[in-house]
This record gives sequence, C-alpha cells and structure tokens, in this order.
Amino acid sequence: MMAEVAMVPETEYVFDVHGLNLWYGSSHALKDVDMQIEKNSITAFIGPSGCGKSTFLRVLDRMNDLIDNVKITGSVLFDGRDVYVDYDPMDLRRKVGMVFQRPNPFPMSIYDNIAYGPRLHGRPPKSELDAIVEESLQRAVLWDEVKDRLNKSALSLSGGQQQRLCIARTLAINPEVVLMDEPTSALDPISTTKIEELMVELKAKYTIVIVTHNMQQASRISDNTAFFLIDSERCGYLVEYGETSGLFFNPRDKRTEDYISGKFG
Amino acid sequence: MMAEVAMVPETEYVFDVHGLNLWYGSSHALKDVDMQIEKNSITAFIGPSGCGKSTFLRVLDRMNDLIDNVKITGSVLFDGRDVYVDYDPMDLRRKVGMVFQRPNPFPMSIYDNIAYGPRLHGRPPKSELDAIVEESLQRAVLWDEVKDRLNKSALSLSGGQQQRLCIARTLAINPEVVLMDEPTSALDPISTTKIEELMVELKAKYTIVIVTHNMQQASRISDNTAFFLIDSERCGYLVEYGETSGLFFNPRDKRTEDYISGKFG
Amino acid sequence: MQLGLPRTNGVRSFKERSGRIILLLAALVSIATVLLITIFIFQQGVPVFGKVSVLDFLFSTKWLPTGNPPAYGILSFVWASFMVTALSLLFATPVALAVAVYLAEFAKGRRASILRSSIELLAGIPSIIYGLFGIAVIVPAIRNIFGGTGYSLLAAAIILAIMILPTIINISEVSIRAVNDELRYASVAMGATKWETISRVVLPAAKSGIFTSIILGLGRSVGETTAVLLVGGNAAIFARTPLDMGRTLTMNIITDMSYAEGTHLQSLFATAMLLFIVILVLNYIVVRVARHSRMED
Amino acid sequence: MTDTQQMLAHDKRRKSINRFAIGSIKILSSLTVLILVVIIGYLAVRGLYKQERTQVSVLPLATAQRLGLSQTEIPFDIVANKRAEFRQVDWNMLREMAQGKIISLRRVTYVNENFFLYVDESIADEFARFLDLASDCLASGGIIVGSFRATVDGAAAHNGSIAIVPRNTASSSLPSALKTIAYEEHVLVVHPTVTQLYGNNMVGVLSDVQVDLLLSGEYSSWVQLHGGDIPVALVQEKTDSSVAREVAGIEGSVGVTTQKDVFRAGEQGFVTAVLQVNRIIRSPNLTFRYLVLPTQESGRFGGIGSIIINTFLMVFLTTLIAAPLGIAAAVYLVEYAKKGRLTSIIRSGIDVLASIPSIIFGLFGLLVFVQLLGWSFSLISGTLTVALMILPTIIRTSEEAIRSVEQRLREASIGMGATKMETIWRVVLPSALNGITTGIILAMGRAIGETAALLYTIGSSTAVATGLSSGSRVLALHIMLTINEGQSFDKAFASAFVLIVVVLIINTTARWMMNRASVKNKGKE
Amino acid sequence: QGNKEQAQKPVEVKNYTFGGSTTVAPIVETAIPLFTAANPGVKISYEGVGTGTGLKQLTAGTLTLAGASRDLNSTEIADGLVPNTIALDGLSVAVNKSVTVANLSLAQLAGIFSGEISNWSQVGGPNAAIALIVRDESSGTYASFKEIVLDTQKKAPSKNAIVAKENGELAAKIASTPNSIGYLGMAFNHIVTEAGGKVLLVDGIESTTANVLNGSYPISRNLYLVSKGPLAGGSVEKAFVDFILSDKGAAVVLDAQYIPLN
Ligand SMILES: Nc1ncnc2c1ncn2[C@@H]1O[C@H](COP(=O)(O)OP(=O)(O)OP(=O)(O)O)[C@@H](O)[C@H]1O
Ligand SMILES: Nc1ncnc2c1ncn2[C@@H]1O[C@H](COP(=O)(O)OP(=O)(O)OP(=O)(O)O)[C@@H](O)[C@H]1O
Ligand SMILES: [Mg+2]
Ligand SMILES: [Mg+2]
Ligand SMILES: O=P([O-])([O-])[O-]
Repeated sequence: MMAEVAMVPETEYVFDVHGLNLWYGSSHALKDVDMQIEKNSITAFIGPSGCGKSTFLRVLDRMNDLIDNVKITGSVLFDGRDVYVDYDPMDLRRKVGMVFQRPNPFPMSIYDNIAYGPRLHGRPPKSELDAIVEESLQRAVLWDEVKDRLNKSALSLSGGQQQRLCIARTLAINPEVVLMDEPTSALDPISTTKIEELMVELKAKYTIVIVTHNMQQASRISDNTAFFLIDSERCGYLVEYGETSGLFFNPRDKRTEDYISGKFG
Repeated sequence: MMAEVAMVPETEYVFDVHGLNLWYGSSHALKDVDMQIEKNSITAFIGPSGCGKSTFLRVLDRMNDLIDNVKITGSVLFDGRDVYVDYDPMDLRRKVGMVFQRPNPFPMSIYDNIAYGPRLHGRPPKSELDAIVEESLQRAVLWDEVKDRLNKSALSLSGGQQQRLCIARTLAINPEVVLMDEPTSALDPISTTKIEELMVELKAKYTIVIVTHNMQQASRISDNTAFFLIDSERCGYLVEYGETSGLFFNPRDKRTEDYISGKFG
Repeated sequence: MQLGLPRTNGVRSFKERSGRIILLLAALVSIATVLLITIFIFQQGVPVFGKVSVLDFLFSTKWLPTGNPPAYGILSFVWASFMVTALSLLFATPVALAVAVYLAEFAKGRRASILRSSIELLAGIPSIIYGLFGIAVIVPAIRNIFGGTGYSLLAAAIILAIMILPTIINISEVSIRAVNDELRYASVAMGATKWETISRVVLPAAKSGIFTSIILGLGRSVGETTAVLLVGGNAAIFARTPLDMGRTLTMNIITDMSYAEGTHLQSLFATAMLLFIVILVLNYIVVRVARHSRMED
Repeated sequence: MTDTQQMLAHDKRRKSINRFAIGSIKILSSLTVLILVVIIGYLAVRGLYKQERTQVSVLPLATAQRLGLSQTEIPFDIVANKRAEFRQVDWNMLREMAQGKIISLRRVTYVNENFFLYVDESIADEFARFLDLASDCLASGGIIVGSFRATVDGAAAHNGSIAIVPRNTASSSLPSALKTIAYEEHVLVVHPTVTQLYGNNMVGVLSDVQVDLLLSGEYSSWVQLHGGDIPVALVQEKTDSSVAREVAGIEGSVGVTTQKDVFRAGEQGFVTAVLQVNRIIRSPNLTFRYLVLPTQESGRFGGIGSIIINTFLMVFLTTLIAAPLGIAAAVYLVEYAKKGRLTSIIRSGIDVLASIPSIIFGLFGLLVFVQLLGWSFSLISGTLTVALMILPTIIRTSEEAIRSVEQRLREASIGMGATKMETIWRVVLPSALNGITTGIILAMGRAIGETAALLYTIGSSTAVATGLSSGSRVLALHIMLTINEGQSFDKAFASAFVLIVVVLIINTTARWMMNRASVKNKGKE
Repeated sequence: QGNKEQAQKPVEVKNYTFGGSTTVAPIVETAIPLFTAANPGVKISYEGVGTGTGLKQLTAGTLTLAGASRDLNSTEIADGLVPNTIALDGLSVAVNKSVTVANLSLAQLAGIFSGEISNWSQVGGPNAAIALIVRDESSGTYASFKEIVLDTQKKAPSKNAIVAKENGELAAKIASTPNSIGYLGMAFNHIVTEAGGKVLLVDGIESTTANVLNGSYPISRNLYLVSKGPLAGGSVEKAFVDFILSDKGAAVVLDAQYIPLN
C-alpha cells in the first residue's frame, strides 16, 4: 500500500485514503473507500442519510476515536503520513479543523471562544492573542459584527453568527484543512449564503471538505464531489467521485443520476 | 347555528362540526372548521405535518381536555348532541374509541388489555368477559395468533400485533366510532396491509376516522377525505372535504392538487 | 514517534495519563470506603461470637451487658427496629404515593412549586431537629391521646414517617412521570376516569420504581439514630405494642457506645454489623429490582 | 331499561370514587405542606420565645398587685444594666448583693457576668438601713459607692451590674443602658409545721391559683395542699404587730408579709417557714447576644458564637475534601469509565455508601480516624467522616451535571486539538458548574445537620477550633448535647432555630440555582 | 501550697486533650480557663465523650487525663490506669411536678426502681402509674445508684423504664413526663426544679452538700480524674489535678454543684 501512496504527488493532495473500512461494533458502516482530496479546493460529500458521510469525515481527523468500539482498517494519509500511525491525534486535529452541523460555541465570551485553541497550543501573550482573535474573526467575516462585544457570551449571537464564530475559532488554530459537517443545515438562507461565500474565500488558504444534504450547495461551491450510498446491508460505500461539474451534469453512474434527479433519497 | 344543524339528517352523520376554532394557549391551531362525518364509512384526514389533523381528531372525543390551556369555540355534535355541552367526556369516549399512532398496549396480559374497558364500565362475569375478549380479538383478526397465550404480556407481541390488539381493545368497549391517528405509520408494510383490510371490514359496524400521511392509504381505503393546510400564521384550516375519489382525481382546489401531486409537503 | 512530535505533546499526554489515574483513584475512594467500613465493623464485631453464640445474640431478648453473668441478646432491638420501620412505612407510603401522584399528574404552577419546595425542605431538616420536634410535640400528643409517657415506638415511627416521606415521594414521582403518556391516553380514550387511569394503569406501570422508593425509605428508616433516640423511650424491653417503649438497633449502638468495653463493646459493633448487613441486603434488592424492570422494558 | 339504570348507577359510583380519590390525593398533599409548616412554625415560636417556669419564695409583683397588697415605700430606685437580664429583685437578693455574697450573675440570671453593685452616696446610709445592715458593711462588701453620675455611669459600663439611685430618678437622667427594675417583697409565711413531711407528702410549690384560693380561705386543711391534716388559719395584716411573729405562734397559720418582716422575726427567735410559689416568665429566647457570644461551660452560659464558627469551619473543610474527590469521581464515571466490571463495582460502591446510616460512619470514624490514626476527637476526624458520608451526594449530582453537558461542546474542543483532560477542564467543568455547585450546596446542607456521625469523632469542645486537631462542637451536635447535658430545652430550641434557618437558606439557594440553570438551558434551546 | 509550687514551675507549653465522663465535665470545664490563666501557653480541651470511651482513649493515649464517674474495673486497673478522686457527687431522686409525694425511703426507692411498686398510691401519692426514667446501664450514675439503692435490697432494676443517655436528658425527661421519677447527679437538680418538678427527700433527708458530707444523705459516689500511671511530678496533668484539689479548685467544684473533698 505504501508503494501506491508514494506515487501521489504530495503537493497536490492533502488526504489520500486507501481501502478504508469502518465498523461500529459489528455493523459495517463504510466499505472500501478510496479517495484523494485536493489541496486548496472544496470537496463536497453527498448522499442519502446514513450512508456514512459524517463517519468518513470524522475518519479524516480521527474524531471517531471518541466513540467506543470503532474499528478502522485501510490507510489514511495526511501530508503523506498515516493519520492513524504517524500522528498524535491532538497534533492532527490542530492541522485538520472541524466545524459541526449545529453551531457549538463554548459557553464563554466571544473572545475566549476564539482564544481557546491558541491558548491550548501555547501560551501566547495578550497582544498576540488579540491579533489572532481579530484576524480569525475577520477571515470568518464576523469581525465587524462583534468587535464591540468581544466579552459578551458567544451564546448571545444568532445561529448564523455562531456558526461563523465556530469557523473563526477553527481558523484561529491555523489549520491546513477545515472539515465541515453540514455547516449550514441549521441556518436560515441569508446566513447560509454568507457562509458559502466565506468558504469560497477561504479555499485560497485552506483545503475545505464539506458534507451537505443540499445538492444545490454542493454544485454551487464545491470543486470535487463524492457521492456515497448504502447497500442492502446498510453499509456505506463511495459510488462516484470526481469534479463537481462532471458529476452533476454528466454522472458516470446510473445511481448518481437517479439521486441527483431526486428519484430517491 | 342550531338551525343549520337541524337540517342534517341524524341517521346519516355521526359528527357534525360547525365553526370550530381551537387555540393552544395563544397560538391558533385550527380555524373555522366545518365538517360532517358520515356513519359507517371511513373518513381520512390528510395534510402536511402540523396542520392540525391530530388536533381535530382529538376534538372529536375530547382528548384535548387533557392538555392545559386549550380553548375551543364552535359546536361539535355527536349523534345530535353537543360533545362539549351535553356529554360527559367519559361517556363520550366510551362511544368514540381512539387508536393511536404508536401501539400502546398496557403492560399487562393480552387478556387484561382487552378486558380493561369492559371492567371499567361494569363488572361483567368471567364468562361474559371471556366472550367479549374472544369476539374483540376476532374482529381485530388477532384471535388465531394469540388465543394460546392470552395470559402472556401484551408487550411480547410484535408491533403490528400490538396495534391490532389496541384496535381490539377499543372494539371491546363497543364504540360507535373509532378514531385512528396514523395507526400504521409505525408498522411494516405487511402489518399495514392487515390493518387496512381490518378497517374496511370494520366499517360495516363502526364509523371510522383516520389520520394518515400516506396518500395511497387514504385513497385506497377511505370513502371521504378531508385535506387540511396551514396558513402563513401557522394556523390549520380545512381546504377541501368530500368523496375520496372526487378529491383525489378531481380536486376542486388548486392547493389540493399541488399537494396530492407532491409539489409540496 | 521517531518522526519527532513536539515535546509539549509529550507533556500533554503525560498529563492526560496521570490525570486519568487520579480521577480513577478518586472514583475508587467510595468503594474503598465501603470496603474499609466493612472490614473495620466486622473486625470489631465478629469476635463477640467467640463468647456469645450467634443464636443467643440474635434470638434472645436478654440484654444484660453489665450483669453477672452478662447476656447479649438483641432480639428486642431487632424487633423494635422492625416494628418502627414497618410502622413508619405504613404511615408514610400512602401519603407519599398520594403526593407523588399529585406532583406527577395534577400539580402545576405555584401549587406544585410550593409542594415541591416543602418536600425538599422536609428532606433537608436535620434529624436532630426532628428529634427535638418529636419530644416537644409528638410525645406529648401521644401521651394525651393514648396515655402512658408518650415515649414509644409509635412516636419514633411517626417521626421516621415524616423523615422518609421525601425519599419515597421523589423516587416514586420520577417513576410515575416515566410512565409513557400514551398509556394514559389509551386509558382515558376508553372512558376511564383519571383515578381509574392512575390506579389501574399508571401505578402498576410504575410499580418497580415505587417499590424501590419504599425500599430506600426503609433503609433510611432502619438506619436513623438521632431522632428515634430522643423519642423512642430507649427501654431495653421487648415491645408488645407500638405504644410500648423500645430500643432499636441504632439506639442500642449509640446509647452504650460511649461507656461500653470488652465484650459489651464488641456486641455493639456486632449490632452495627447486623444493621450494615440489612442495608446491604436492601441495596441488593434495589439493584435487582432495577435490573429486573430494565429487562422487562 | 334496568340495564341502563344499572349502568347509570355504576357510572355514578365511578365518578364519585374518582372525586373521592382525587380529593384524598389533594388533601394528603396539603398535609405534607402542613407538616412542614407546623415543624418550622413550632421551631420558630419555641426558638424565638421562651416561657420559663421557676420557683421563687417571693410572690411575683403581679400576684401581689392582684391580691391588693400594699407596697413598702422604699427610699431608692433600683436600676440594672439592660444586658444583665435582671427583671426584678427582692429584699434577700439585695441583701446578699450588699454583703458581697453574689459575685457572679450566672446563678441568678444565667448570664455569665461578674456582678457589681453601685450605690449613690446620697442614699447609701438609707440603703444599708433598709437592708438591716450596718452602714460600714457597704464599704467592706466590694460595693462601689459614689456620686450619682459615677454610679449610673459605672453601672452602664458593666454588663452585670445594678445601681441604687435616689427615688423617682427621671429616666431621662439615666444612661440608655440602664432600666428601672421591680422590687418584690411579699412572701407567704407559714407556721413551720405546715412545711413538714407527713408520711411521704409535704406542701408543695403553689401555683397562682392555689395562692388565691389559700388566701381567700377556700382551703380548710393543709391536706388539700398535700400537707398534714392541720386546719388552715389565715393571719391578716396587722398595723401594730408583725405578721411573721403572729404566724409563728399559731399552728397551721399562713399570712402575707414582707421578706424583711420574716427576717426580723427570725432574728427575734420566731421560727417560721416560707412557701414557694411558681413563677412563669415569658421573654425572647434567641437574642443577638446568644448568636454571637462564645459558648461557655458546655453551653450552660454564653451563646453559640463559637459553635457557629466551628460549624462553618467543619462544613467548609468537609466541602474542601469531598468536593474535589466527588467531582473527580464524577468526571471519571462520565468521561472515562467504560462499561465494565470496574465501573459497575464503583457504581454499586457509591450506591452502598449513600445508603449507609450515619451512625455506622460515626463508628468507622471512631475506629479509623480517632483510634487507629490517633487523631483523637478532632475537627479533622469529624470532617473526614462527614466528607466520606456526603461524597455520594456530590458524585451523583456532579455526574448528572457533567452528563448533561452537550456532546457537541466536547467535540468542538477535541476537534481543535485539545486533549480530553483539557476539554474537561476548560469546557466540560465550566459548563457543568451550576449543577455541580448545586450538588455541593445540597451536600453542605446534609453535613451541617449531621449528628450521629460526629458524636464520636469531632469532640465536644465548645471553644473555636484552633487547628485540625482540636475538638470542635458543631451546631447540630450542640443541640443534641444541650438536650443530653440538660442545659435547657429553650437553648436547644434557640440553636435549632438557627440551624433550621441556615439549612433553609442552603436549600433555597440550591433550589434557586437549579431553577436558574434550567431556565438558562431552556433559553438556549 | 503544693499547687503554688506547681504554678511557678514552668510547665511544657502545648495543647492537651482531656476527656471522658460528662458528669465530671462541668468541673473540668470551669477549671480549665482558671488553670490556663495561671499557666500561660497551656491549652486544654475536655471532650465529654463518656466515662468508658474516655478511659479507652486514655489507654490508647489520645487523651492524657480522663474524667470518670465510676470506679475503675479490674481490666482498667490492669492497664495501669490510676484514679484520682477529685470530688463527691450526691445522686438525687427527682419527680415530675405532677407528683405530690415529697419523700421516699430507700426501701420504697428500691421497690419503685425494681418495678415492684408501680403506682404512686402505693407510696402515699395519687392513683397514677409510675413512669421510671433511668440512665443507660453502662453509665457511672446507673452503676452507683444500682449499688447503693437496689443491690442493698437485693433487687434487680426494672427494664420497663425510659432510658436517658445523659443526666441532662434524664432531667429534661422527668421535667416533661407526668408521674415520672428518676435519679440524677445533684448538679442537675435545677433543671427539674425549674420546670416545676421537685427533688425528693430520701429517708427524710434533703440532698444537700452538707448532708452528703456529713453522711446523712445516703446516695453518693466519687468522681475521678484518671491518669495513665501515677501522675508524674511536673506534668500538666498533675498540676491540673492539684489545682482542682486546691481551695480555688474546691470553689470550682462547688460552683459546678458538686461536693469538694475537703
Ligand atoms: N456512534 C455511532 N455508533 C454506532 N453507529 C453509528 C454511530 N454513528 C453513526 N452510526 C451509524 O453509521 C451509519 C452512518 O452514519 P453517518 O452519521 O456517518 O451517516 P451520514 O451519512 O452522516 O447521515 P446523515 O446525512 O443523516 O448525517 C448510520 O447507519 C449510523 O446509524
Ligand atoms: N399540546 C400542544 N400544545 C401546544 N401546541 C400544540 C400541542 N399539540 C400540537 N400543537 C401544535 O398545534 C399544531 C397542530 O398540531 P397537530 O399535532 O394537530 O398537527 P398534525 O397535523 O397532526 O401534524 P403531524 O402530521 O406532524 O402529526 C402544530 O403547530 C403543533 O405544534
Ligand atoms: Mg451526518
Ligand atoms: Mg399528528
Ligand atoms: O458520668 P456518666 O455520664 O458516666 O454517668
């Protein structure tokens, strides 16, 4: 397997997944997934509910470690090194940030939310921290809205602002990749648009992977799309993966076509 | 209002609802509903989630009395007498049985489940009770499956059997009307078919009102269908009511047509 | 590792590991305490059986620890504990169940919150205060109604009944609340009255929780010391009626503890041992009931 | 037809059963509230007011007035320091004071103060004469004689003092610390045979009513007052001769006279006896002084100031030990424990610990901390015992609070590269703080009311604890010991009222925090 | 004189814990402030945990001086404990205010406390059942009363009696229970009398200090401060015992309503 991996040019792909299988206890949740995720691009995962999109996303930053009884086989390389062998999970997660479906700011001030990561990974002086907070909030296009109330509780923000805060919080630890699991599904259309714009802006600096139920969203913003499905034994697998325009307008697989045209799901 | 009511031939309609409005606290859940429910027929309520179908069903046997802060105006006549004025709720409910979405057998034996109602309403001798139990179970087409284990816990039955048990339990108090709130939505297709068949059989003797999300089901088994919707203020109202064949194949209202053809909901 | 992880991570994972061990140790304190209590009480209590046979100890009513020859029969105390506990449950259970039903099925708004606060406050009142109240109010009341001195197992049982009310109410209420609403609807929809629904469907469905609450109340009742000491009369006699004075196991321990020595002292620890075993058995019953009801669901 | 009638009757019965049952449920529920109200109300009344009963030989002023007895005109006023809790004095008492026989007030008023008598020099002679004392006696008895100012100022400065000032001194000229107190003088004097033993009986202490009946001639024989079968002979007041002397001469006679008269008759060799009467005094029980004064002689004197300090010390230390342990255990159970044998053992350990009666904890503390470790009866022995006892309460509530912290917050933190411990420390515990604090407060409420576990561990010393190894009596224990050692029920009730108020405050705080937390959570949804 | 020397000798400055009998507690607790005032730097506390526990702790070494209200038994003596008599205590018999009887003979007392006499009318009172209130069997008070009153009449104590854990509780229970009778240390008399009850004459003799000292009042016992081994010269314990035996100590004993030895 290592031999295959070596052939992938490291500059082009941040993640390189080969023959990934995952079990929750005895139920096989993901089967034989191979995928290479391009740097500085937006990759979207789509598919019906329960097909393992979130599961696969959590493989990438080892968030599945938190769940008991998970078994993983296959290789997941990040920057050419095996995520499950060569990385300390804490280290990995600093480089691979994650934004969740429902905004989950910590019940503390806006400032402390952003400062949380930097404080974990070192003890930056106040001035530096201030700079990080401002920069992150600016990148997440939230600075103007909150700069006057950095010491207010983050819970006082609206849902869309909270989600942008969570993105800013992730950016504050300066990751290489940002994983997002349905980041807009709990938000209103206006907030959704804002976050979509933000993602497109961010891809210049970061690699973004997003799970979405909203096909329009995937086709609007992503560069590559992966389509997952479940088989009769409720086991998820990757049906098709490729450039978004190709997958949406010229799907290679019949099942993809059916799904995109709304025949099931 | 009474004048209008008097014109309805009593033999034909069991329920006669006029100008019904219902509020949960300050939120107006049902607006100006008029409906007459035919005797010995199956009436189906359809409509999107939250449009007040269950609420209206519960108006008919005063189950809303159990909820605080409910305000009801308008008149609901059952057999020509006002449900909210002339009836004692316990009395009414004996004549108007109800079957719920999720099967809810009591945690006691199958026999005791069926005997529960008869025991409440009198103290029939054992032999009579045995007869009632057998007859009810036979009407609900469950007798053959359970006759050898009447003293086993009702919870040991499968979901479909439990739902038929609940129907049998309702039949055991010998009601005139049986209200069913999505009685098959928690069941597998085979059980669903069995219960649909059962309903059709039962209408010879009882009047049946059923709430369903399954349009096919409504069109398959009901004689009359009522279509409810919610307006912009989240207040439910009756859009169209009439013979099922007419409503499904020749809807008078544009919204009904859209809903039936799957354009929304 | 050879890839050279930053040092800080080594420190962090060391913290992680040692933190975990510290937490585990903290969690083990409880079990260690239980073990130590068992060991010490038994170590002090068991030797008494070298001098007194277990049968004499448990089944004799002769308690003459300072007599010549001494006798150490605690049957009267076992009986008094039994009587007091049984009576307190008899008094408390109907009231507690009524309150639990009221809270779970009827009470709303201000009434509910007043009732709920009252129960919490009752639970918070220290037992010494119950004892004081018992001497000043319950004992004279019993004296006036039934004659005698008023110091009696009945007085102790009444005080205990008040003390265990909150325990029974709280746990019963939780289990009554846990009964699925759909069962209530089913019953009401068949024309049952509220009371029929409660008595025939809700309470039977909540029975294991109610049983547990009664057992826990029993445990509290049998272990209470201070309050009963002040009102029970404390006479080392075999009580024939609740109006007689009596001495429970706990009263026996606390009365003689400060003066006893030698075998007498050991016999007190043996009394504590018996009490401890009773508590363990009650606990076991609770666990079994919980497991049983979980399996039924 | 009969069928429907039967059915109707049946329905009627069902409905009345329903009404009856629901009514009973409501009544029984109200009963619970009633019980609480009665308990707290009773404690408040007994805690705040006391009704003492004492036996005295002088007739209380009220009784004397009711009987229409004339008061001797005394040439001076008696004023006392308000804090001495003097209400009245009589001739004998004044005499003993003047002779220097009373050095402390504690036997008189139960206030542990040294006694001082100040006399205005302008009436010193008259005062001595009134008490049948030589006027130089005053100088030798440690009495302070001085000008009016010196007298009242001195008495105002000393808590336990009485001053003798000229008659009709305007209250405006007295310092505010002083008040005029009543002078009582009448006694029931009887022939000595009346108070003798007859068989096993004797004339007992008389109540108000009995005094009235006796003096109005209702009793014909002393047997009616449990004395011997001697006829009662009433001796009326005489202007020419002394009542006491008269009484001494007539068997079975009784009369009302002044203490001074009895004393003088005695001097002259006329033997009489004085009957005891009951006096009931109502007064405030729980005073500010009682709250703050240090406890003396195991609670007989002084207040409960030091006990309150000890109580807070004990609760503070107990929390200091139990809270970190309990929270740590809860964190372990929620965040680390896997389903397995060890976890279920730990869990049942906590359950068992929660159900062990406190007397067994007390014995355990005695065996381990007091004896085995040799820490004797001390703050530390008691604290550790109670800490173990309240551990399960803290673990359970903390566990619940930590469990209810949303998983999403943990994921957010872990997702940013935090370790589990960092996540717990920085996100989980702060979020669960409210629930944890509530649990700790409840546990404090339990600790503060504990007696059985402390009786053989914390000692009974009433002084403020100066270290972990000093014995330190706490409030609940003090109530128990106040009953046991018999200082007085009134004191027990005063302390109990303080305890219940503290417990109520603690519980209300916990409840308030709980409500606040749930409102906050609802707000978040 | 002895104690004057002691007071001048520098004693070791530290904390001392004494403890034991609650009967002895009032004496020691009153004496402590006076003693420590004369011996600056010394801190003493007295834990009233009961005679038995006190002696046990003394043997174990957690207490250095123990109050006892009963004679030591053979094991305690074998353990090397040495009793130092510090005072006398008269045991009085008290009744509730509802009782009209004012005197009982020793024989009648024995009859009452053995349960043979169960109605007040049998001893000249009204027709009412006698409510017995006694101390727990292991207390010094119980032992002394049993020895002096019951054993001499060859009678066994009745078990049908309210058992109080301490003298004070007993007094309070007499005060609050109609038709009750009980025995208690003289120091606790006031609790009964303040509540309207009374202290009985025994064989016509009042329980006063004078009567105990001249031997006319029959029920009394010794109070001790027990040390582990003989009191060592120069120790605080010896100084303390000497202080209580001094004149000033006698005043303390009197003040606590016990009877000093001299
Ligand atoms: N912690 C878990 N333990 C056991 N099974 C799990 C766990 N998490 C997810 N699963 C199962 O794994 C399968 C894939 O779940 P996953 O959440 O990855 O799906 P998804 O594609 O993200 O679905 P959705 O669109 O609903 O979020 C599902 O069948 C789910 O039930
Ligand atoms: N107990 C209640 N208290 C307050 N509002 C309620 C209550 N029950 C229902 N509602 C509200 O009333 C409206 C109608 O509810 P109802 O349950 O009747 O809808 P429905 O048509 O049965 O929907 P569904 O198909 O999802 O069952 C909804 O907005 C619902 O939120
Ligand atoms: Mg998902
Ligand atoms: Mg519905
Ligand atoms: O002095 P005692 O408390 O042992 O009677």
